[in-house]
Amino acid sequence: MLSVLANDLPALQVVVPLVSAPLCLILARWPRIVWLLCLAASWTSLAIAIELLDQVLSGGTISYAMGGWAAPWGIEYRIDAVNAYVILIVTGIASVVMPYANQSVAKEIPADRVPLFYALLMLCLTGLLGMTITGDAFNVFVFLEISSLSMYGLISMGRDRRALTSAFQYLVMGTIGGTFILVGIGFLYVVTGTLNMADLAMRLPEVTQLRTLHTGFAFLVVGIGLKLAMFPLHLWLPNAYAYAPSTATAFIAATATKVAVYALLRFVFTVIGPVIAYQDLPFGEIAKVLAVLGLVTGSFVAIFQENVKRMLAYSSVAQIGYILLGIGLATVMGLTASMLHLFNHALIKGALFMAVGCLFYRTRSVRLDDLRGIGRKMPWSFGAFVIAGLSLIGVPLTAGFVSKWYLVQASLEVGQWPLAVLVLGGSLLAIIYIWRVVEIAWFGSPSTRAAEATEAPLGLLIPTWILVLANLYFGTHTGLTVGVANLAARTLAEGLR
Amino acid sequence: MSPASAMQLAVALPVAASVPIVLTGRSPNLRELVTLVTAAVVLGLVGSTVPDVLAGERPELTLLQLLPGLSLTFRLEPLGMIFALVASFLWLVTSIYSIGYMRGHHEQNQTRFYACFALAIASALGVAFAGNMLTLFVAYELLSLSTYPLVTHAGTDEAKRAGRLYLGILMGTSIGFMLLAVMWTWHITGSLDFREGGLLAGQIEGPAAAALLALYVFGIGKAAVMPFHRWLPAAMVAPTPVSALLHAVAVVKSGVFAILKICVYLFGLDFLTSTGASDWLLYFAGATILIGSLIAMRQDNLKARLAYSTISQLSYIVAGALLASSLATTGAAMHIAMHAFGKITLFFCAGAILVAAHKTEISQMDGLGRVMPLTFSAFFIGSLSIIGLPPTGGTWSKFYLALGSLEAGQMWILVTLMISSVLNIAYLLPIPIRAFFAVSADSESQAIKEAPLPCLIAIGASTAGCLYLFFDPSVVYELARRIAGGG
Amino acid sequence: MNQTPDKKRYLDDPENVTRLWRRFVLACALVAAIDLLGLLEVVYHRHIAFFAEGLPGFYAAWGFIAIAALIFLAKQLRRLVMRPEDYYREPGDAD
Amino acid sequence: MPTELPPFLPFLIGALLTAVTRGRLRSAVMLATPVVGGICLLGIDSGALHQVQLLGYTLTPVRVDELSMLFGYLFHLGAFIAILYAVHIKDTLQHVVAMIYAASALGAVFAGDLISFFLSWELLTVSSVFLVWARRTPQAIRAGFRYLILQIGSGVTLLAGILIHVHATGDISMGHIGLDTPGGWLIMLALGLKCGFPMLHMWLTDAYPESTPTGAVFLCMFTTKCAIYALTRSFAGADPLIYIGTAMTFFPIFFAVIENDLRRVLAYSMINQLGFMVCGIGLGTALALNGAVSHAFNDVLFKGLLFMAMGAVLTMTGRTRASDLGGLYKSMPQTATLCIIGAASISAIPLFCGFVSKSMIMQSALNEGHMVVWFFLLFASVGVLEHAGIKIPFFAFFAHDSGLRPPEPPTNMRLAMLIAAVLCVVIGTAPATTLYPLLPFAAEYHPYDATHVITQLQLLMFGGLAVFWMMRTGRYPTEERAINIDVDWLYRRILPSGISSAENVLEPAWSSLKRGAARPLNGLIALLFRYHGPQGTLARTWPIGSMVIWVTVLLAVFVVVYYL
Repeated sequence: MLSVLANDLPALQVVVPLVSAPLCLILARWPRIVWLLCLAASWTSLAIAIELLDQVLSGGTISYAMGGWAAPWGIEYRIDAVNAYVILIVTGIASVVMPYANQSVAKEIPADRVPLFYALLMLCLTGLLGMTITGDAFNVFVFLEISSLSMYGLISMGRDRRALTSAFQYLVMGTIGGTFILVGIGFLYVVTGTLNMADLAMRLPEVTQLRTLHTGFAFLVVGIGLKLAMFPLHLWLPNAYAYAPSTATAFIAATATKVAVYALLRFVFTVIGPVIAYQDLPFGEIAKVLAVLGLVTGSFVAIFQENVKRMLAYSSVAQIGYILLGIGLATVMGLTASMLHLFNHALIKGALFMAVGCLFYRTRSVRLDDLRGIGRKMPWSFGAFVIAGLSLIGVPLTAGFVSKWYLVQASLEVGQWPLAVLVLGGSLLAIIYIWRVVEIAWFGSPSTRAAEATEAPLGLLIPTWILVLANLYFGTHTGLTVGVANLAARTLAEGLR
Repeated sequence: MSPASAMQLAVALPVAASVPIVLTGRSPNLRELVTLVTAAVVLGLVGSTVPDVLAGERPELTLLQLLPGLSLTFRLEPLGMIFALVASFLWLVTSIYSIGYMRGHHEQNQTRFYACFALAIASALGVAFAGNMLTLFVAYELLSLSTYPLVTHAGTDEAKRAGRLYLGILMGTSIGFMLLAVMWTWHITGSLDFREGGLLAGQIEGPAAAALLALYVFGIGKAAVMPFHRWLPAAMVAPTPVSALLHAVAVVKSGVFAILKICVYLFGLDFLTSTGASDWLLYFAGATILIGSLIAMRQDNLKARLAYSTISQLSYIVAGALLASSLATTGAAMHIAMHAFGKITLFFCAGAILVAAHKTEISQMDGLGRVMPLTFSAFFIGSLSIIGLPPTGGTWSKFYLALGSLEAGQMWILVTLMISSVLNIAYLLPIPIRAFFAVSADSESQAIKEAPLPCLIAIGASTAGCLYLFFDPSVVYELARRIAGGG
Repeated sequence: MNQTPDKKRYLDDPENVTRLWRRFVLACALVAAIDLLGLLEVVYHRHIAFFAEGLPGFYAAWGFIAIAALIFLAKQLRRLVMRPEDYYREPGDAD
Repeated sequence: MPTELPPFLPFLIGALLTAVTRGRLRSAVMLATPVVGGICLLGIDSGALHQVQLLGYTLTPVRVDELSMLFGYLFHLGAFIAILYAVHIKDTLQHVVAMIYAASALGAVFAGDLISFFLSWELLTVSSVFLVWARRTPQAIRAGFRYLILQIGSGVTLLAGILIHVHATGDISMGHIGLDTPGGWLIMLALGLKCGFPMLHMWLTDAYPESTPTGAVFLCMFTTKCAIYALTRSFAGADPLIYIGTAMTFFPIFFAVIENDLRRVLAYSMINQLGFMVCGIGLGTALALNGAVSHAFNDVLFKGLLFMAMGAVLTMTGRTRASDLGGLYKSMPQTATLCIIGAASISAIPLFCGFVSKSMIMQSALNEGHMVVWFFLLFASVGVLEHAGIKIPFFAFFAHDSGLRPPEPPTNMRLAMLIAAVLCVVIGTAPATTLYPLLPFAAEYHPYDATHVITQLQLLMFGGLAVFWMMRTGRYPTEERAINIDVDWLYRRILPSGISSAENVLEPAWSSLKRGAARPLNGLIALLFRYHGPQGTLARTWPIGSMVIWVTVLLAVFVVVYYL
């Protein structure tokens, strides 16, 4: 049985969560079973992802013809080091968020909507995994829409009334993004007549209608940029993160933008090719400028935020700046840094949002004012926040340090030391906004909400701390992350040489 | 036990001990017993490695591979040996002192205090044992973080502000400058190992070397070279044992220790001399020595005065490192030990005065010497050591630093050191002398008694250390001599 | 110091002091006169290192003039350096 | 019994015992210390007795030769007298530091290398300052600090000099150094500060009069004599010393004439006497050097005696101002007599000890052809008579009757003074059998020939004549309750006012600088806040329309850039 399934792992990767989504609705009367089902699905996905990565590392790229139709006619699932790695991130986060979801969701979402929430979560996972795993450009759009639509739903379930408007904003913007992507893919199809990525990559160099191609690329970049919250297209993000339910925020923040970054990398490096993107077109320069702007702006805005979740959201904008910076550098080292930060930032933000979720679980607020003095009431939740915060700052022995290290090395390698200074400067700004919270939460005299709070339940703490410990683990044991990130970077950068 | 495993255990033990310290928090006696036993064992472990290091062994231990080609490594060499010895010995002494102080002063959160203290010492030992720049950096940052709760111990607004400044400057400089320098070094050489003769020697141009060295010197905020010194006086809001051990020994010394290590093992003394990369930085160190003393004179708060004195004294060591001569290095390394003993004595006394007489301002201490003769005698001897007068250990380190400045041809550093000695007298000695000889303004001082016994024991031990190091500086000297390749 | 009124001393009488003073002047004159004997190489041989020493009454004159000059100059010095006793005095100083 | 006991050790042990004993036992211990030490010293071997390996150097803490032996004897003798003089007081601190002080003086004169010498030198400072502080008046505390800082200034200068010397020559032995190197100059400067070179002398006249009555006796015996010893050993024959020494004999006498505090008069007198010795060292011949060291020897006795006499007056009356004293001979005849013996000795009256040593120096100046120097020395000699020979005993014990009738001081004080006085006379009358055999350099000298005695008598008697004549005719300056400013004015008056005016300038400058820096900084933060704060442009929630506009703008930018 298993050996049979083993050949269909790429398909199962998507199918397992996909199937579990409707099951959630079917089993809606037994919320506990729904949760267990999702838990099982996400853990299965993780197992599959690990197995796939293992196969890729040992056997090279896997090509899987969906439904038996060979590429370029059928839809091809194509797995190399890059997306195997991203899949691992997404499923890994999902597997940690899912146990967390149980109590958090029960508290934050009306009981009748819980199964729906899980269904949407599963769909979202499906979409993200599909986007990552597929080797077909149009398929990317399809899965993107699946994930986006489910995300709108997830966000709108937030208790805050602003969640609805946020979801609506995101809906509009996401749709524009999706449309742009579709338009971009359309342009590519026009000039090549194919939608299979590998095929596209082969045919593009022969393309003569460069204008069309360039315009298509512009649409693609802007479209994907919207999804990954590239500055100044990040405007939907803070509210969406801030008002979504804790579980949703943790999951989306740790995964959605990462997958979007993956899509960007895939289109830039594999489909369009770095020669066109970086040499014919100034993609690298634009990416660097936007990265720097995002880095600086995001950090400064985060410093002044009064809402912790919004603060972390703006911090995400800044962190995406780091990732984009590595891509903009267009060297193996830079890409390694970006890939690393993809992984590490997922760990960091996941842990931070989950820790904030723990605080929210007891205080029903994420306003700094209400969190005054909470540190002494909920030491474990708050401890998680502090350690994850240190990782965000980039303190050694945490995951954040590793990615910063590579990013600075990459900047120095190309002789752009101002960028190196900027990266470290970003860390300093991170100290400010993280420590602002620490000080208020630790030293402030407890607010009325904090005074009544007790430590969060283990059901929330354990998953949170798993991510926190992962931050420490991957900060000290970098063999896996750096190795795979480097491999992925080299895979992507083949065209660079 | 092999030196390598002794080293590992010496770091691991205080970390491990923080758990039973927290668990036994309900029973202060038990908690403090754990602290004392741990401190004694750690001292034993560190001490046991001295003969090996003197015999030329350099025990090495790789803890884990952090990045490809870059690991967390411990490597024990003479300089680290000095620092580790001083830190572990004074931890034991301070632990005894803390018992008297914390109880006598009825401090809150004592369990947190002892636990963080253990972690801080582990980090300091990590700094001492660091076998490469990354390990040093990691331990350095951990030290900043583990001492933050100690600095903000009181939890008042002032403590909060101090903590902000403390962490802001230390983390800010270390991430903004030092980390950049570390990465730059790695970029140039592909390694961060401390290497005899200097890792960077010959691999970097003169002006770039000067810039890199500046990043290191200013990046190491713990060395308190002006203008990055403000955190130190601010951190004086911490309870006195913290000020004593951390801001006379562990924290500040790990800063100057790091600068010494960088000068000796990253740049190499010969390389520094030949490029002149450190010359202009010497002016900062020299200015810090003098300005620190001048500001100290104007402080009426005893701990603030000691803090500025520390700033000034730290730059002795920084200057010793930057002079880049083997004699100056010897002097600088010796000064780590000598200043530690002297300054910790002074802080102990400051704490004893606070506990026994509830006085913090120097102007209120007239006549106190008659009711607290032991404390003020110790203060006097500690002051002599800071000034560098016989019969205290400070004499020797000042001697070698001065000799080193001649060897390096920087006569003005010699002059600076000499002027500073005189300034030291002007701001340190009036305290015990007025306490002994001036007439007290208020009459209530008759009711004051000496500080609690544990405090006095600790004060006695550190004072004895100051004196002992004058008559037998051989261990410190022999170790210090070996740093710059003296055998 | 409570003392019983003390007895009259020899020096308390100014006349005695004047008498002593006259005797002292006489003694001085006698000592100076020895120079004459020295000149005549009676009593002792006067060895001199340079000419001034050989002048009769040189040492006597030098002694007298030196002191007179010293005291005169010192009085002039007072104008320059003399200050009231509390010149350096700081608040809180006892007498 | 040959012994290798380091000469300073008995005193250190004595200090320890003094600290732990009380009462009669302590008195016995204290008095026994110099006796035991002296006996041990009598049998000590010559040469480098002890060598210690320290910090890569071979130190010779004890090196015995004739020069150090002379000072060794002297210090034991002086210490015994001073201890006897002080033994009645009940201040443990004073006793202990006095012992340590003597020990460090012995350490200095027996040190065979520069490092040991430096260590003793610093210890000398640290221990001696307590004898000032022990007076426990605010003035004494402050004077003690000024003393300490200048002495440490000497110490660090010495250290710098030693380091430069050692660095240049590689030789740490304590021998002839000379003025060929900058190190030599610095060392001489350091020694010069301790023996009161002009312009560096102010600590002496500042601190000694503020010290305790007994402390001054110790102080006048050791510190300056150590410096004389070191100059003799290391700078014999250095020309500048001749002129420095002459100046030292010359200028203090003017201050001494007008000074009101009698112990300060003695301090000025001390500089004057030291000047003779420094001059002798500068002359550098065997005779001159013998003169210098023997004068140092005698100075300990007669200056000690004078300080003891004034200390006795201070102890019994609580005052030392000439204007407050007078007529004390009526109730303190013994003290007055002993004081007069000291005054006679310092004035170099024949048959008193000053006569047999000072004239060696004068004679050497003549022999070496330094006529001008000789004239100045002669002038200064008469000056000594005026302020030390006449002024001290006259104003304290005679002059106008102050009405004070204090009793004689305690027996031990009188005994100590008596010993010193007897020694002054014995050495003065029989130098050839007492002092001269101890002298380290080979030179024959006979002070008692007729010319010398007669000329000296003429000189002194006519000097005295002038003094009494001026007193009788009202030309003598009156005793005024006033002080005289000296070089210390620079740092007691000019420096503080300079600092406070500098503060007045710098403080506002600094705070306006801070304000100036704070304004742009606050402005920057405000600017950041305006755009990045929660309600700032970059942070507030935008209407969807605006977001879409941004998307369009960015797309346009991309497309335009790609087209270019």
